[in-house]
Amino acid sequence: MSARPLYLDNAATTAVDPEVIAAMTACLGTDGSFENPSSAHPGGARARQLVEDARERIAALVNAQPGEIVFTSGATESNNLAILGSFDADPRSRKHFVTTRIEHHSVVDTAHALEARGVEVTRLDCDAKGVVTTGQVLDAITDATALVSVMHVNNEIGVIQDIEAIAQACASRDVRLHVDAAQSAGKIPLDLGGWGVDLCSLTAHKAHGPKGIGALYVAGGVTLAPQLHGGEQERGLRAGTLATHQIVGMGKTFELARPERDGPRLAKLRDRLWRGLGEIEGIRLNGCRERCAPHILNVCFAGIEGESLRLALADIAVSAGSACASDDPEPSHVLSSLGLSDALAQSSLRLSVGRFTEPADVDRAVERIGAEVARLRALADGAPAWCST
Amino acid sequence: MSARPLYLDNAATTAVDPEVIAAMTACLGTDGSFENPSSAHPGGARARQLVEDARERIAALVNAQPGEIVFTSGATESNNLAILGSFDADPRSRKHFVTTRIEHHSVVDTAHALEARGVEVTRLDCDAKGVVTTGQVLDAITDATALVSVMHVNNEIGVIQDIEAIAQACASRDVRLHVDAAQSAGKIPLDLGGWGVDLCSLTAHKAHGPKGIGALYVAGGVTLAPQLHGGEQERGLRAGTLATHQIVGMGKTFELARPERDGPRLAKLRDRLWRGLGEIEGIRLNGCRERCAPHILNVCFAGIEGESLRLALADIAVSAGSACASDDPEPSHVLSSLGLSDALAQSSLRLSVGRFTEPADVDRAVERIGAEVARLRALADGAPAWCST
Amino acid sequence: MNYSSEVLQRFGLPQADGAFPDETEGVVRGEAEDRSLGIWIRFDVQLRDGLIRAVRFQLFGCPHAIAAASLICERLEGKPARALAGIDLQAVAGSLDLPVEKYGKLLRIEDALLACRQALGRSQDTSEARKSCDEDETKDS
Amino acid sequence: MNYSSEVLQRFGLPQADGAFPDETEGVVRGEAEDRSLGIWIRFDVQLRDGLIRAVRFQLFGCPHAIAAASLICERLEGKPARALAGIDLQAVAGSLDLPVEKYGKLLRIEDALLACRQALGRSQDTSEARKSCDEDETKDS
Ligand SMILES: Cc1ncc(COP(=O)(O)O)c(C=O)c1O
Ligand SMILES: Cc1ncc(COP(=O)(O)O)c(C=O)c1O
Repeated sequence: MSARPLYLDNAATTAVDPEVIAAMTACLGTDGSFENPSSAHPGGARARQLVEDARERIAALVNAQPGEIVFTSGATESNNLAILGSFDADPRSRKHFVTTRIEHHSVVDTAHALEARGVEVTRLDCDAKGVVTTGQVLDAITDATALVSVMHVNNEIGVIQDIEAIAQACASRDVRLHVDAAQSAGKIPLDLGGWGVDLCSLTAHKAHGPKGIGALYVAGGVTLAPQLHGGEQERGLRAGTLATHQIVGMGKTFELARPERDGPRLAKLRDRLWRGLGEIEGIRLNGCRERCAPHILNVCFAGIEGESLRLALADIAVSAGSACASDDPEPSHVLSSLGLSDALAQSSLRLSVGRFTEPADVDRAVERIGAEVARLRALADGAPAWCST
Repeated sequence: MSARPLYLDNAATTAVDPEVIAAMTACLGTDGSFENPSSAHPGGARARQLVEDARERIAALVNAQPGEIVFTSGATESNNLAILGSFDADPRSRKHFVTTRIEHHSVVDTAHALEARGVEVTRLDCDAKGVVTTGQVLDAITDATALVSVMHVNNEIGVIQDIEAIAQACASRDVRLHVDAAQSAGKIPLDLGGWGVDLCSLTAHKAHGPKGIGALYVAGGVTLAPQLHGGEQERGLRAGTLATHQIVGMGKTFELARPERDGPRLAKLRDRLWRGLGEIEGIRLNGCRERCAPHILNVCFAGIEGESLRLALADIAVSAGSACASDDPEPSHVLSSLGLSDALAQSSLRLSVGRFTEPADVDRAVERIGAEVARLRALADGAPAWCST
Repeated sequence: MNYSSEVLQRFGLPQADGAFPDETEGVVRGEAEDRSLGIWIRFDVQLRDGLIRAVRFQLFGCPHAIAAASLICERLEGKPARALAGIDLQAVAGSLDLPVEKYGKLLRIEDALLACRQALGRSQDTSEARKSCDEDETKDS
Repeated sequence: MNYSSEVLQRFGLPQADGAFPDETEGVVRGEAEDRSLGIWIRFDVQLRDGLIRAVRFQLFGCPHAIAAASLICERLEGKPARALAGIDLQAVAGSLDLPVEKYGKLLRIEDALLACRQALGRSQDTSEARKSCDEDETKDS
């Protein structure tokens, strides 16, 4: 049995692809394109060209125009820019925001920031499987609605929202739609142009690219107020020296990503995982089997105390809730939205596969999880019913 | 003669040190510390440890506590966070900001953003050499002043402001001081703790580290309102997945930097450059010979049209004004503040040396510049006086 | 959450987990639970000649609780029965380096031991027993 | 700023830069300047038998202006003197792919050529000369 550590936390972040590392490294040293892409000299122009090439590749993967891609430091910043930037730029100063209860913290907390500025926020509930319907979105929109923000793939349970239909609904009411696609890009085809999405947050590090680089898709004609001031980079929408190696890394990441090929491969691994874990008694799937991103599996081990479950499996890299909240003993807001009790939410694990996950890794994980679950179940044998609910 | 391109634009950005590249690369691939530093599993903890090690090294170089370092995407973001975050968090809601006319665009534009929010901004003039005095700062402070922001080393002319004295002045009036030290860190000793600076912006890419990573020094007890929402990273001051490789790169950069050793070496190169260029007739230094950062030399070639000067020297990487504004034909606001005419500002070049600049590079640059200046001077021989003023 | 090596060791390999088969001679059983704290615990204590011969525990709860139960079982073996009412919780918390927010669970573990004591059905006055147990513990630690 | 290869080539190696020594026979000189546009230009035109034998220019200005002056010098050589008043600015701008914001400088360059023409001190009517020059240019381009 290999000593390779078991990494099943690809929804938290991924290892960078060797081709991406090579492309990044070529932008760093004295013999590489280290120059400032804003510099007028030939070295600057070369770096600028690399940046523009990357922009093209990213645009190509999501069916956008290169001019619609604005580089940021990640999806967190993209979400902030999209949401705050939309309200700051709204010509009619509308003050209503529609979003869901299962968004990533960077949307959740930005919504709080909006409230502090006097914006009213409507948070749509999801059903027990994590799905939000177009009807809910339509019902929530009022004359005061400036923006709707719905994530594509949920980072904890992997549920996929029907963005195409939601975009149509928003368009029918002339309301702008922002989509957080941090988890989906590279794994599920994105047709931003075709769907009519207005704003879409992307990040590299969930798709075997580097951390600290992301992009915001800003559809042609959509105006935004910059949130970071200084410098004319990114058409004035995002100041700061362009990090060539990061951008080139993201470009390579999106160039290498093939949702039509990678998605099915990941889904096979995830299904193998679910088949193996399914043998464990009392296990339940959190989310929606039919509308789940290919890389995410969120399962609940009823009757096993959450903290013990996590410590028992500490040698396998998995997440309880999302990584961002890992230091936080609060139960996940997403699992709570599905209707899980705090205890069941705590007894849930997110397992997520990636490009470097092998079937053998999945099998080892199933074995280890099975063994620890059996051990902790035995220890709690005879416990009252509330321990499993 | 070597074919190595002449790079004298280290104030725009620098090539990354090979040791830094190695440290960064070790955080990227499957065999490295690629995990999310927020993850609870051992891989996450290892990445977190690397982040904390980097924080310690950065703190050590600027005489700060590790807990006073907040990672950002660069000095642009640090400047925004320091300034907007101070006003948003000011308990007395004071509405007066004091800064100078020669700040970087990321401070200049943030000041404009403050004005749009009803904050009054006082912009201090510098003298003909680029110096702002403590007396000016004291005179500008009123009861409504929430923040003073003065850069340490100017990115165009290299002039060093007396931050220690300015910090004392601000402290005596109980006003918070922010310092943009993007250009000085690593080249000039920074004693943030000793000087009593409240907030200080740092970046890695001006000191042979990667672009897209910076930090804000937030002195103990100084409260700030976060500008990027979502996630509890960086004590809630800056959300977003921590980019381990970038942070580790910055840590290594600051570990390798030795201002006491590097500063004098750079100054020697700069002096060699000035000695060489000084032979050219009609050349003038922009800024202050006595109070200039070791790596920057800004010179004016009177009688040579700026655009032709730049094109003639296009094979040498130098800057006209600052890189960020290179696409912008406007004369530099910094040179204008020194009292230069638009024409003389346009006829000025910034040359900046770095760790990888060799004396031979300087000599070749002097030769090339001398030849082109002579050629363009000959072409303009007989031109009226206004062409030189 | 950080765990002391004492906790990690006992959580990974508890010393006395399980239960005695239902008809084992001389075994008393005691339980306690607290839903709000997320803990349920059951001790099986085997006595012979007034001494605790062996203790087994079953538990639903966090790693600290598992480690504490395991440590307590170890400490009880060979002690007189009255030791069931005299566990020095401070000492347990100290040995395991438990965070304060976990102390509530220790009290529930103590409750389960007291339930065992009660199950013993002795006529002695419990407070008197506790007093002499305390003396034992002091010598012990 | 982007430069066409035509501009880059002539800026890097102008074909007719300089001036004729002060007493050179048959040389007329013409100047123009515009401070607001940042251009000063001087042409030395050497004539022999009514034909332009050689032209030299001196210039303070941008690369486009330098390239334009150089190109104009090339085009003038061998032409009759009246060509000084008949430069097709559109053709020059087209050959060099000049951005529109530089057209103003072309007019100042034309002014300097006209000054040379004036300096020639001929009695012909300038408008007539320009007319015939225009015909020349049309054939030429
Ligand atoms: C759905 C979702 N949105 C946003 C983010 C934030 O992205 P980043 O880490 O690039 O800031 C993440 C992951 O962290 C995510 O999963
Ligand atoms: C003085 C100064 N401040 C701020 C910045 C911005 O730093 P960054 O490129 O890290 O955003 C720069 C350089 O670009 C600078 O020179």
